[in-house]
Amino acid sequence: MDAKTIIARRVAQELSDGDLVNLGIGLPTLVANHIPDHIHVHLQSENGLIGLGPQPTEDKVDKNLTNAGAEYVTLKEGGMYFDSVTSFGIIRGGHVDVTVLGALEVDQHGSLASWIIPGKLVPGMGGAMDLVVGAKKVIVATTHTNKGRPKIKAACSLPLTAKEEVDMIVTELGVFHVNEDGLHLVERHPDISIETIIEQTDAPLIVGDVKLMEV
Amino acid sequence: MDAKTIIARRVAQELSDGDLVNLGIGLPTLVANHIPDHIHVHLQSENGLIGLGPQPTEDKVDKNLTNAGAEYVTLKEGGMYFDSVTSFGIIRGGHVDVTVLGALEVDQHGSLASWIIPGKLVPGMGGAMDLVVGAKKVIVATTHTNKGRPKIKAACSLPLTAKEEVDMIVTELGVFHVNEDGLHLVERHPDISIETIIEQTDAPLIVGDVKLMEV
Amino acid sequence: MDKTIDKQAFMALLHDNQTIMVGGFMACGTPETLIDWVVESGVGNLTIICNDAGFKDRGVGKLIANDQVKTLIASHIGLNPEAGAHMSAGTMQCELVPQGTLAERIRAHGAGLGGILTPTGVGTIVEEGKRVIETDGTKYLLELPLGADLALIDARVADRHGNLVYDKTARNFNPVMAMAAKTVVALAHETTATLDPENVVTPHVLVDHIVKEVG
Amino acid sequence: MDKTIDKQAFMALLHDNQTIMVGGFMACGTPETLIDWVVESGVGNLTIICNDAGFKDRGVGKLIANDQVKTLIASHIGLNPEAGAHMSAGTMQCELVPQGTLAERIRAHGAGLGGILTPTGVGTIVEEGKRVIETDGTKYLLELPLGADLALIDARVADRHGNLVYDKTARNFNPVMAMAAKTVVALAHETTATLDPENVVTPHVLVDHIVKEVG
Repeated sequence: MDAKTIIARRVAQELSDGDLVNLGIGLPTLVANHIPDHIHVHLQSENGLIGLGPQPTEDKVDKNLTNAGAEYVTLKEGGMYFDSVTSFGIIRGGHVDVTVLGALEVDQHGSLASWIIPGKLVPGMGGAMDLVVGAKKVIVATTHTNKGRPKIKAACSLPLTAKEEVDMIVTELGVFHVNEDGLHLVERHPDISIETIIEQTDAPLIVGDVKLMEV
Repeated sequence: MDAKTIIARRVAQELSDGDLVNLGIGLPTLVANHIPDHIHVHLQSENGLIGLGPQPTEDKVDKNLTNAGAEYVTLKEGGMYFDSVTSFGIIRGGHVDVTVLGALEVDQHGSLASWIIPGKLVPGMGGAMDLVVGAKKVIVATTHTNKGRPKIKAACSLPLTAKEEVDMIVTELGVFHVNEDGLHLVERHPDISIETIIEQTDAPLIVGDVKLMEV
Repeated sequence: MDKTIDKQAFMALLHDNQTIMVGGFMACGTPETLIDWVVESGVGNLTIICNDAGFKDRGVGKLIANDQVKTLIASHIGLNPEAGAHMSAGTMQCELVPQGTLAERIRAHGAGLGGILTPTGVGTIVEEGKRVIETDGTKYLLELPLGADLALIDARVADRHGNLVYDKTARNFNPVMAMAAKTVVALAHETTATLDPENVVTPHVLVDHIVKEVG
Repeated sequence: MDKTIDKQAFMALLHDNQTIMVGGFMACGTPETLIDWVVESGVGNLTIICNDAGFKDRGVGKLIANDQVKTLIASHIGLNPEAGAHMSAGTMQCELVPQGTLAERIRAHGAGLGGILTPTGVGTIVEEGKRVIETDGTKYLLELPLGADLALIDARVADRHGNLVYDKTARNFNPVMAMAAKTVVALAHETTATLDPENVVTPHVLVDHIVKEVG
C-alpha cells in the first residue's frame, strides 16, 4: 500500500456516524474512499454544500456543481446548497466535527503551516484558516517527510495557518496526538520502528504505549 | 380631517417610487392608506417580509403571516419572506429608504425617545433602535402634543431610542427638518399660525420660508 | 439516521437552570407543543432567549405565567402584561436587547464570532456597561455572542435527514437559533422524504431532534 | 419597474478606479458575460474583491490578464499563475484574506456592522496591522467592513421584480455581495414572472439592474 493510501485509511477510522466532515484538497480528499460502510458521514465543501458525492461521469457534469478545488462533483440525497457566509458560519461556529488537511509543516504544539512559502509559493489561505480554528477536531494528514526532510517540527518556520489548533497528525509512519504536555506517538506502522520515527521527526516525542496502525 | 390623517397623508408624500419603507406600529401604519396611486413602494415588516399587503378578510387569515404588531396581513405579488438576521441586515445596512415611527419625545437635534417611560411603561425597544440608526431617512410621525404637552423638545428627557438620527418630523401642525444648524419649520397647517406652532413647541425653531401643508 | 423523538425523550432534555432559546415573534413561529411540554415538566430557574415575551397564554408567556423563568432576554415585552408584573414583583429579570442586536448576538455565537460592532444603541442606555469601539471616527458598541443549552424551533416541514423549511413570517428567529444552541429540537408540522436542496433553510447537521406535531 | 438593462447601459456604469465585487468561486458562479464587457470597456486601476483570482481565461482572471486590476482582495490565487506573475512584476497588489473573514467583512458592510471579531488568523501574519480585542480571555481580530461601488453577480433566475435565486454551488459569494455594493448588477440566466416568496435568496430591493444572458 502506498503512503497516501495508508494515511487516508487511517484518517477514515477517526470518523463517526453522523459526523460533518471537511476534507482538504489533495491527499485529504482520498479519505472519502476509505470510510467504512457502516459509517455515514456528511462531507462539506466550503464553497457551498453539505452532502458531497463522488465525481460525476462525463455526461452528468454540471458546471455549477463543483468542490472547493474546482472539480466537478455530485450532491448526495439529503444534501443542500448554501452561500459562503452560511458555509463559514457552519465552519467557524464549531458545527464541523472533523477537518482533515495537509501540511507544509506542523509542530509539537499543534501549530500548522500550509499556505505560503514566502518568495516562492503564495497561493493564499483560502478557507484553511477558518477550518482549522473552527472545526471541533483538526487532523493533519501528510506524508512524514518532504524530500527526506521532516514535516513535523519543534516549531514551524513558515508562516502559520493557525496557532496550536491541530489535534492529531497522521503520516504513513505513525499517528500522533497533540496534548497539553506535548506530542505523543500513539501508533506506528507495523514495519517501522519507534527509533526510525523519532529519527525522522524534528520534534521531541512522548512515547508511551504505542499501538500498531492497521495497514 | 383628524390629526392622524393629516399626518399620515403628509408623510406619504415623502415616499418615492421604488422605495423600501418600514412603517412603525400605530399612527405610521396609516401612511400606507395615503400613498399616491402612481407611487409604488415596498413595505417591509421587520419580522420577516418585504411586500406587506392589506389585512386579509377573515376567511383568508393565515396565522403564520403577521406583521411586527402581531396583526394578520397579506403578501403582495413580488414579495418574499426572510429570517430576522436578514431582516435586520437589510435595516441596519442602509437598504431601507424611509422609516416612519412614532415618538414619546423628539428633540431639536433629532434624538428620539419612543420605547420606555422608566417606572411606568417598559415595553422594550423592539426593532426601533436598529431602524432609526439604519434607515436612510427617518421620519417621526406624531401628534404635536400629548395631553397639551409638547412632544418636540430642546432635549429629550426620556431614555433615547437613538441619538441625532431623525431627519424630519411631521405633526398635524407642521413639518420640521432636522438640519445641522437646528430645527427648521418648513411647512405649517393652513389654519395654524407660525406663532401657535412656536408656542406649542418646546424647542427653538428656525423659521424661514414656511410653505402650507396640503391637508 | 432518524432524529424523531417522542414526548418522553423530549422531557429528558429539560433541566432546571437551563438557557433555552425559543423561536417566534409575538408567538408566530413559536413551537407551542414544545412550550406546553416545558410547562408540564415544571423545570424552573430558566433563562429564556426569545424575541419577545409572547402573550399570557401563547408562546414563552406560558412559561412566565407558570413562574419558570428567572431571566428573560428579549427585545419587547409590551404585549404580555404578566411579564411586566413578574418584573415589578422581582420574580423575573429582563434584559432588553434591540431586535437586530439580539439577532446578531445569536448569530455571532452560532457563527463562531467573538462579537460584532453595531451602531445600534450608541448614545442610549443600551450602551451602559458595554465597550465602545471607534473605527474611522465612528462609535460602535461591542455586542457579545449569545448561546444556549437548548433551542426550541418551529418548522413547517422537516425531511427525513432533518433539513428544515419554515412558513412565511413564522421563520423569524428560528433559523439563527438553530445555529446557536448545544441541542436543537425542531417541532415539525409536516414531514417529507426530501426537500429541494436549493430551498433548505436549516441544514440537517444543525438539527439534533425532530418532534412531529400531531393533529 | 423593469430593471433590465442592455450592454450599453451596463458599460455606462463602469469607470476607472472603481472597486468592484465579483461573485464566484474559482469562476463557478462568476457572471462571465459581465466580465467580458468590463474587459471590453478597458476601464483600469480597478480594485477587485473576489474569492479568488479565477483562471487565466475565466472569471476575474481575464481582468488581471488584461492589466485592469490595481488591487485584488481575495482568499486564494493559486490556480491563476497570471496573478502571481502580476504580483511579482509589481503591476498588481494582492491582499489575501481568509475566506470566512472575507465573507464576514463583506457581510458586515452589507448589514451595517462596524466590524466583527473573529478567531481566524490570530497568531498568524493575518494579525499584522489589526486590532486584537480580548473578551473573556480569548483573543480575536477586529476585521473591518468591505464594500464596493459595484457588485457583479450571477443568478440562475431573476423574476420581473428583480428577486434572485442561484444555481447549486454557483451561489457562493453572490448573495452577500448583493448586500454590499452601491450598485448591484445581476446576470440572469433565466427570467420568470415571479419566484416562490419562500425561496427567494436575494430580495429585489437589493438589485439595481438585471442583464439577461443571451444564448
